[in-house]
Amino acid sequence: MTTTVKTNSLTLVTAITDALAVMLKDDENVLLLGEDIGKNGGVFRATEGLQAEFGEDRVIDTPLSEAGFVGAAIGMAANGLKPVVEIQFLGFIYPAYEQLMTHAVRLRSRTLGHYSVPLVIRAPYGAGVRAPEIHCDSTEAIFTHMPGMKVVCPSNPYDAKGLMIAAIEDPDPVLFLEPMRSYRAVKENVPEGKYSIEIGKGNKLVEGDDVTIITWGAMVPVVMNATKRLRDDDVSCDVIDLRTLSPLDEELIAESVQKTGRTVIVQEAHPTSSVANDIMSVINETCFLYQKAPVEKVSGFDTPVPYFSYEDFYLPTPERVIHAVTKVMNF
Amino acid sequence: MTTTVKTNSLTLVTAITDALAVMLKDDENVLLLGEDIGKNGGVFRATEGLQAEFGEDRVIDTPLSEAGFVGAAIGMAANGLKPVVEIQFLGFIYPAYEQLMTHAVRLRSRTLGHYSVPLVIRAPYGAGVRAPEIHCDSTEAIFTHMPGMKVVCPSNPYDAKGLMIAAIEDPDPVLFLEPMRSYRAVKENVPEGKYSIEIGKGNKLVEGDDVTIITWGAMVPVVMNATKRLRDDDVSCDVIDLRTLSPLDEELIAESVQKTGRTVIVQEAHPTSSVANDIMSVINETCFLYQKAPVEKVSGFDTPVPYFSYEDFYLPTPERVIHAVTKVMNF
Amino acid sequence: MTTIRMVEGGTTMENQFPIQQFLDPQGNWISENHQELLTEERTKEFYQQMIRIRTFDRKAVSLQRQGRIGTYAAFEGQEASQVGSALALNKKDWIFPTYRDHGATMTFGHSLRNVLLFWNGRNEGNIPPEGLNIFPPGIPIATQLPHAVGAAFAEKRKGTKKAVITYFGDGATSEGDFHEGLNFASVFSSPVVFFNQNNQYAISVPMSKQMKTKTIAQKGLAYDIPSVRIDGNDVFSVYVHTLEALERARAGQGPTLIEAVTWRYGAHTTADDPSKYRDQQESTNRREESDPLLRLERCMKQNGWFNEEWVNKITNDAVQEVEQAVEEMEAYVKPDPAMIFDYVYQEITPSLAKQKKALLHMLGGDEQ
Amino acid sequence: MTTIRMVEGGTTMENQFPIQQFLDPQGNWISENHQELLTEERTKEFYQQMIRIRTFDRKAVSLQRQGRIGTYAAFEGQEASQVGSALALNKKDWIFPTYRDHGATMTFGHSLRNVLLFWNGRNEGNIPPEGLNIFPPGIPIATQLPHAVGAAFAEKRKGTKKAVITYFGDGATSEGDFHEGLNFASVFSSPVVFFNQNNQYAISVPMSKQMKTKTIAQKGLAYDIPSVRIDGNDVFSVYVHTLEALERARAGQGPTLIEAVTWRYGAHTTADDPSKYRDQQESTNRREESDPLLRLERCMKQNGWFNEEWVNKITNDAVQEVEQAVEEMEAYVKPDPAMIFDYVYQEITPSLAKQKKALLHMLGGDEQ
Ligand SMILES: Cc1ncc(C[n+]2csc(CCOP(=O)(O)OP(=O)(O)O)c2C)c(N)n1
Ligand SMILES: Cc1ncc(C[n+]2csc(CCOP(=O)(O)OP(=O)(O)O)c2C)c(N)n1
Ligand SMILES: [Mg+2]
Ligand SMILES: [Mg+2]
Repeated sequence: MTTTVKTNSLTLVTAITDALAVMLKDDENVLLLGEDIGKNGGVFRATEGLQAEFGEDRVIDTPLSEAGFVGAAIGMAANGLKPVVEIQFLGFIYPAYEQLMTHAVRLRSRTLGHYSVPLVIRAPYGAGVRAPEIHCDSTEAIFTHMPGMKVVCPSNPYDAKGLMIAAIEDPDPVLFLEPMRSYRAVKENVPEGKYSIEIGKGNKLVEGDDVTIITWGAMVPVVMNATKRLRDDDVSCDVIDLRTLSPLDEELIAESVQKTGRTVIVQEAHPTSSVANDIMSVINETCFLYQKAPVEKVSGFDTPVPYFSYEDFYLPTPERVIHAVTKVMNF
Repeated sequence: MTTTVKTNSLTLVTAITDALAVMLKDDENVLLLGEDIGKNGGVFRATEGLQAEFGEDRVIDTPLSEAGFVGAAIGMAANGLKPVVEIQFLGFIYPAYEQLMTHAVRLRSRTLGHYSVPLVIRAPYGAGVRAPEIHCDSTEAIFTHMPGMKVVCPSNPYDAKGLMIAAIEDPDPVLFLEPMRSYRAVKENVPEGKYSIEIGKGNKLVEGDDVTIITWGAMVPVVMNATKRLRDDDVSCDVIDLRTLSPLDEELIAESVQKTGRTVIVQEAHPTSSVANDIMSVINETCFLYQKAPVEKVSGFDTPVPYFSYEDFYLPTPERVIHAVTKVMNF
Repeated sequence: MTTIRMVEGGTTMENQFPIQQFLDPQGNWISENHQELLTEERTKEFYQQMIRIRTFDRKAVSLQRQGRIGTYAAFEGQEASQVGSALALNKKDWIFPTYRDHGATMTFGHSLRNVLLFWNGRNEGNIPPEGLNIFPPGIPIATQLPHAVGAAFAEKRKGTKKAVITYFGDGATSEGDFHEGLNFASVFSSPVVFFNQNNQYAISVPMSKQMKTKTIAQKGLAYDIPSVRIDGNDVFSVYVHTLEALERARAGQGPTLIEAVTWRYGAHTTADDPSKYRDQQESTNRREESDPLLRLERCMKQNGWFNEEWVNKITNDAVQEVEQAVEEMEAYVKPDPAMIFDYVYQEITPSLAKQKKALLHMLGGDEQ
Repeated sequence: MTTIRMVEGGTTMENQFPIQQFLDPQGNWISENHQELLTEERTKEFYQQMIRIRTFDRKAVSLQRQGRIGTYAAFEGQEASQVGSALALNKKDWIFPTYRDHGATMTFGHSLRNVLLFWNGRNEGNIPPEGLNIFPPGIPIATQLPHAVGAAFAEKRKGTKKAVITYFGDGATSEGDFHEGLNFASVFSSPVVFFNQNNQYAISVPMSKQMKTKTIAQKGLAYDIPSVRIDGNDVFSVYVHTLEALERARAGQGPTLIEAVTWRYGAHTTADDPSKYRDQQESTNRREESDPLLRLERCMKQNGWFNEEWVNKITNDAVQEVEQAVEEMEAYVKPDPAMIFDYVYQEITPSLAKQKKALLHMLGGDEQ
């Protein structure tokens, strides 16, 4: 017997809206909180129409106070609700850093599981859309350094919906990073209704033998572009979309690097104390005898994300990826 | 002609008091801000006697608001003062994370140097003194991931004074981490008056050929203990006290690892997205062809720093260091 | 230039928020209201609870001195604030305390053993007795206020009549979380009571350096939150005003801010030396003048309810109960290293499992 | 149970903080105070500045539409608040603006070209003209308040008579930094003016969802900070009250909170669509009713000071000046990649130098 699943053609951002709608229907304890998410539907329209459909007590505009409403959401989560909080841009999450660092991620261990915090924090992030300063940060690493937090980042509409549903169903706090640059980059057919993608599992986008390229989020299209051009030079790349930054899919990374012996990591963040270095640590531990060349990092720089007239200099480009791959190939 | 420098026998914490006194005398624009630093002399007595000596307008008790007084200190620094702010424990700096991340470290680049923030943030940190929860965090990495910030951490009285004076004279924001556990661990003769230790330079504590051990702060004595015991087994260790966590002394690291080919990194922090991984990245880049074994990390865990009855399980021990050294030696 | 009138709070606020007192320090009932509350039974109930928690508090201080628990925060002097407010709660309500409010949580029903475990560096101590909603003590100042507001928001949404109380000090009012918590509660009219114990010091920092205002109650005006300033050493005033605030909450009238003016007689914590920043003679004087227990004794004597034997009995009962708790705390199973890994996530991650395995192996290797 | 009186701010606050107005929407002087200020010269100075910045504002919106600058935040409707307050400053004072306050900074003397550069993603635009103390616009809401307080603290410490003004919106009052900034300023009596432009929306969130209170001025009561609520579209009221607040600051009397009630006629930014959350007809009506420029025109007409030619002349001057600035902005040297590395620290670090070298090499490699 075959079942046909209806699909809709969605962008990454509309796939998120779809996931939120599915979960608002599915569980009456799910509620959305944030600035301008109600009537306005969010500054990126991620919650478009949801307040109209589910009401003002499910989709709630909060006062302009990230620490306050994240802290309140922690209390809600500990008391039976499942808040999904929108931070308007990741660069504005910092006032809530304490509530996340000292409470959201610790309440379970502080009480040996008596209380827990099933909380999702959504945040658009990254540069490349000519946004004003601070709106473009990609500081994933200050959250992967939070024991108790999970950090996910989809690169396409299908993953976005599946990961969002998994995040809302997760019993622990999840930071859900949304690459602004990819919000409307492509449309694809996304299944209707509920499905989820396991948090902690990466995705092999391309199979290849010469070099492993590890990336996620908005850097995926940059890497895919480079990969195509490299194929013409007969360099075959094994491309991994991590999808989850914490916990890392160490198996997938090790298996690939043990095969290729060469690695290029592509990320937008500042290189120091970044997720790229976590990946290197996994490779150091699992692939020492397989490595044919040092790992190459293609990354943003240890500078603030520059004002948008300079951001193209900051962001990794296919050229920089190709340059790095060539370097590991010719080592 | 020889000059004899008078010295005083000081602990790490009294060496800091001495440095603060020297700089308060040296520059009338230096002032101290924080909770309980006045009459009370700080909860660790780091500012003992300074308000009495320099007055209430130089050593200032602030309201209990980390974001507020760090933000105010940024305004003071941009307007000609040199504030040295005490955060009572590093675990209480999180409310000020935004002010540091979006302002202290960015004002210079935002204004191409027209405004700058010569600010020192002092914070006792680390576990091992049976303190209550949150008081024991060692989240250095969320600051090394801040472009524009410098992060230093002394392991002994002499370095503490020299680095503090360098930090106060630095034209940019410096996070000065003070390992609580080492505050009164040893006394040493420290020169009177003004001297400084260059920020960004590590210190070779022991010369050896077999294995490089890289550490800092409160982990230095743990490593020294292990090193002595290893010497009896004829393992000769090259021990580096980093002293500065950002920017890293890449030359010193590379030169040592190129010599030994084996590395053990010892830190108290959570391993994921930590400074240890930054060191691995330096080794990957500079020592690929020299490495005889994978780098070993002896670290805290990816768990919240546990309540103090559990903290001994969390903290690296000489045994764990020896175990790691043996592992790299026998690889 | 002639001055434009600018409305100024300032001096008028102490008059706008007079300290509400029912029982004066001599133990006389000085209010026309609630005379009916002044019964032998209730007075003795208050007194017994205060004896009980003071007994615990003093024992804990000496345990710390003997190195049998870690750093400890004593509440002596604040018993009326903690007992009066906790006894006003329903058993299904929520408490969000700080490190100094276990007098309230123990009155509410927390396990004395668990409170001692907490102070001995055991997170097991954060688990409340079956059916009681007691959050672990907020260590970072003021951070528990938004949690309380969120929990209250959730109760309102579920349509229950449960209310929430959160405790915090004078110093806590300077934190952003105080402001954001009160604003959120007022906007959503959440059923929460903000119970401030103004003991007039934040460690060494006196109220005069913490804020320019002479009252904390007036800070409610910034949010249109009804506020009241009360004598925090008058257990009747604390009880009545907390009851009323809770009724407002249950009736859907939203949050209330209570400023209970009190004093801690001892050190901030056992790690603190108050003589560095204040003359402890003042504490001694205040003790004679307005100790909350003395006040009730005077009241009971005046009403002929005071009974030496009874006092000895309840004191001994308290000592027994506390000793029992100390024994249980010290007999408690020793720390298991696995615990630090097993509650980070509901399900341990692969890399955490590896870290756990490595540590357990090391410990095994070193110990056996 | 009989109710204990709890002092409630609530409804009384609108009466405690009546909106101070000198010039009514019809252009009539309705106050007994400061009549002397109503001179042809001053009126025309106010008007000319408002024409100037509105010309800039409208030009910037159209530049954004043409893709010649990035997202832009228009201030149209708030000109009286920005011009009146900025003209009250001394040249040596400090301004801490937000992204919507370049009307104030340009009035104060900021370079129009630099303001355009800022909106075109060039941090070069943050450099103020020689001798002017203008901080870069605060992007994270309310974060500039503590900076302003610290700068004011420094001026007081240096013993100067310089004062500081900081601008912020209604939404900003919900952030912890607002609370902590005001508390710090009141405790240290810092010479700072907290100038709130209450345009009644934070993007799509109306004041009623942002706070329960009907005024922002009342929030000063929480800190004993003198506060006043004024008509932000009445440039005279703005000017006089800001002057007085600045005088209080210079006289060592500490901070003042000014709530200037106003309205933005357009979108939050060029990326915003206000029709999603409010009926723009209301903006149209308000424009006719209380546009700050119209009000001055009416006033000038009533006093026989209005002069078509003069209006045309100053309008053309403004257009010239703005066009000139646009040309300079567009002729500005193109972005140099080295810049992103050269100002992170006073002295570049070795690893940053490596990163810089690698990028420049890549770009060289790709471009030539
Ligand atoms: C965010 C934060 N900063 C600093 C501290 C250190 N600290 C612990 S208690 C305390 C004083 C609190 O005073 P108050 O709020 O009046 O409560 P009290 O201790 O008087 O009961 C301080 C500064 C902390 N716990 N959290
Ligand atoms: C900390 C922070 N959170 C969110 C934002 C996104 N944001 C930009 S402007 C704005 C509304 C600000 O409203 P208000 O303070 O009233 O100023 P206005 O824009 O009306 O002038 C928001 C939420 C931000 N810039 N900073
Ligand atoms: Mg107190
Ligand atoms: Mg507004």
